[in-house]
Amino acid sequence: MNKLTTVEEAVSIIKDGDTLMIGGFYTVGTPHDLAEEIIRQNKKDLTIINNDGGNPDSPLGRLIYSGNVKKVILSWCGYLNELPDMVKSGKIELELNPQGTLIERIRAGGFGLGGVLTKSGINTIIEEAGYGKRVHLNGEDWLYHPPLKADVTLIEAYKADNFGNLLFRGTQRNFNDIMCYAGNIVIASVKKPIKKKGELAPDTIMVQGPVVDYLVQQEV
Amino acid sequence: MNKLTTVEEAVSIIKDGDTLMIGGFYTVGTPHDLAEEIIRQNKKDLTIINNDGGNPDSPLGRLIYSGNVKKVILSWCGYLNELPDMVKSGKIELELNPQGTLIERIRAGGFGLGGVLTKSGINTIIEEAGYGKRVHLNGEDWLYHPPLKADVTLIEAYKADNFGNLLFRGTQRNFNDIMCYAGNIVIASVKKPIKKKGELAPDTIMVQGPVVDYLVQQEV
Amino acid sequence: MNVSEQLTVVKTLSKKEKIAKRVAQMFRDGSLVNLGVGLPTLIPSFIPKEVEIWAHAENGIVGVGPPALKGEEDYLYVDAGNRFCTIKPGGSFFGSATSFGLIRGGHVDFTVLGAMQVDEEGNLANWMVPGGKMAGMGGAMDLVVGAKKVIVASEHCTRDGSPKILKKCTFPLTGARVVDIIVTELAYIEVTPEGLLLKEISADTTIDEVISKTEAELIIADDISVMNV
Amino acid sequence: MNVSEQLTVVKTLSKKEKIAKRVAQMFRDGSLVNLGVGLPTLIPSFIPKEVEIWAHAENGIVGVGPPALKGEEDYLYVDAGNRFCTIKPGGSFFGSATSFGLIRGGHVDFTVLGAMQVDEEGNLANWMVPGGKMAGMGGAMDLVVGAKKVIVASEHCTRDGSPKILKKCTFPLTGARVVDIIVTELAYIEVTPEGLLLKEISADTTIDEVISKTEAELIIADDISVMNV
Repeated sequence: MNKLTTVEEAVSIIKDGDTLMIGGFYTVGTPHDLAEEIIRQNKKDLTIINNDGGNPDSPLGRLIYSGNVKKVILSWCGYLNELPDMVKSGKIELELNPQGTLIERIRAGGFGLGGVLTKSGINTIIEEAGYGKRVHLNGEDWLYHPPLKADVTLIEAYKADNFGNLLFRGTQRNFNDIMCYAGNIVIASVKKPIKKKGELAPDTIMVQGPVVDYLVQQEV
Repeated sequence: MNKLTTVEEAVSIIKDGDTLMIGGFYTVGTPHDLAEEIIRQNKKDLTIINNDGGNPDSPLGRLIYSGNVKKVILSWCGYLNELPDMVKSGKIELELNPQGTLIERIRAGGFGLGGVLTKSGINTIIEEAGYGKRVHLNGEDWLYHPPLKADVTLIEAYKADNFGNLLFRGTQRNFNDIMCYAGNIVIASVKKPIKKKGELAPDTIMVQGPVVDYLVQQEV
Repeated sequence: MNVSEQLTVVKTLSKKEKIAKRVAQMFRDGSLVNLGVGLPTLIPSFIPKEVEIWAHAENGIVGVGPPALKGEEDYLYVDAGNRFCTIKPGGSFFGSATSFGLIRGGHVDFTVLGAMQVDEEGNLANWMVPGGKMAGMGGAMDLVVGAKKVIVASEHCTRDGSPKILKKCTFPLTGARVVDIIVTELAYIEVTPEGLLLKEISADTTIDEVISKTEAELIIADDISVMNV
Repeated sequence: MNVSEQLTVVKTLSKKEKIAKRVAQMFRDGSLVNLGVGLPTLIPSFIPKEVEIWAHAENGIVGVGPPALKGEEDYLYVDAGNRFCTIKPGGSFFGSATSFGLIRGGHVDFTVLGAMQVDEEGNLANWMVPGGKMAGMGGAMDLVVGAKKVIVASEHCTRDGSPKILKKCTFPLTGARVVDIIVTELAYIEVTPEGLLLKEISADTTIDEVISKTEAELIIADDISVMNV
């Protein structure tokens, strides 16, 4: 079971029409190498789930601007100035979720739960726009949101071993750990030289090896 | 803000009638010193949430047998041979939850979610006994379970700093990290000498200091 | 510092600094606080020395420290406002699921946000102008339903002088019935079940001026006092 | 080892060991496997050398290693069966929320459990006898709905010789329509939408004997073969 591969091979697994979860908050923790390669390989009709879409200069932002993305699910897109116009002209569909709802929908998808029950967005445009469905449970009103899953998850990690165990550093973790559970295929772009199985302390591991399918070593 | 206290003072915070979450799987990760002190201080009419209730020789098991516990919520009680008879004779109430449902109900309570939607226990006695409520959401049937909260959470940690940051080791973590979020007051019994703020690496912390109210140093 | 020096310092505070200074007085030692972008970032410098607060960042920090010094930026230490930051001793990093768990679960003691509009019911609109540029709500909708106390820290009126504190918000809401306290350069107002309770006014205004600059009905507190800023 | 020695080894396998050996053949290199208490704990010793599996323990381990040696027990390394265990290189520890996330989310490739009763629809009863002692379901209800493949590994009949593979379970269910494969010392049976498909029988039995010891209707596979145990 060799999980180590190249950026080219890892990204070649993505099919046109796939739903991708791409990690990162602003550009921290985003696998820039993988996003750049998705542009290069000209993958089409993608749906992308990410917190904020990066910025127009980042590979993820350029991918969203490329015309090859049919839908984005984000919590914020303040750096992507052209996105609202692209939405208006029908070039792309934008779904905005409260950030806490977005991460929890991804967790529900990855952890086999039926969805999220939250107060976030209740009695707001989120509910009016039909993104959440009001349910009455345990004596209270909640907004229900269905789980999110992806065909492929692409994230950045700081350390890894060749079994796929992952560690993050600082604010690199953000959506990255949870997204690993919600992708049918998981690709991690690893910053530091990838270690051998057993070289990471078992209590410190943030994503368990069996969940990760492919590892790409960033240039070191 | 001094969170360090004694076993006696920490446990004195518990009131008769309180709902307690007590960490641990079998007896690993259970704060034995705190459970023993609850017996000694003769706290009454308690509701206890734990995975398995320990065993008849452990402080938690003896607390459950003591007559001072009116209800236990567990996933398994195979070591507590007298518990079924106590239930039959009305001395104690027992609610059994699938283990994955139990931990997720605690997480929902601690993280402000409206409850849990799971397939676990669907079409079984769990549903027939009314523990879960069947709901139809996103085209599928799920069992809904309401969140669980506690007046006081009592857990064991391996390392801590005096701000309340906690680390666990091996299988000590089990329910302990998540239970910290679901208790109004959180007491941690710490194995290793408690460190100063800043001495634990910020990426390795498993429960954040602000969540923990009291720290008790185990004998070292 | 003698009294006249102190007076000078106070006089040089901008509107925003006044608001920040008043909000800073609400925190207790050990408070976990989420500070929004803009005005709320001015608050930390006004926190009394004997009070240690813990700043929470949505992207996964408890204990956000001061901005990183030029040349000492760590590319993986970035706060929720996209600034290179540091972390305080005792701080911790974690993922978004835990971060919003802390928020939704009521573990964040205070969240301080700006407002486009706020109203008598405690409704808050701070993320979207109808027909305006769509930027998204980020974590604001979670913060306003989850934090123990929701503080709106905002100038009393819009740039063109019209009221921000309204009878009823007209912009899309961030949250319904969520605001606890409104702090402006003129007033400290509590949202109560009976309506907006004016508890303090700044030294350089009058109750009448505050009323005239507020569309919402104000209840004047019996013990109304002067804001200590 | 020559053929006659091999034969001797095979002949000395107990019923339970036969079942364990057959189940062990189903795992692939890298499989994440949850092994229940009792019979399933015999499986690891039958896994081919070229296949490395990762044992999952509900209380928070991926990569459970062999039992701890006498005198080398670590009081915080305990598996889901309450045995002092070790952890393999590459293994990891985590909390119950992640552990059951792995289970419910379909990340566990195989779960192997015993059965009191199993039936034509793939219903499984393995946690409670009506009127019997109440011990609780532990993690079994999550495992049977979450794991990719649910394997029942059980002796074909109860101790008193009555069938365990029934038309309809009478004991309280662990899960409804959850079982994929049933392995006994006599047979390898797949649960299909059409019913129970008998695919293999052991060398020392006959189809008729299997049918006679099974209450449920069995569909005999066209390519029925002998279990390699």
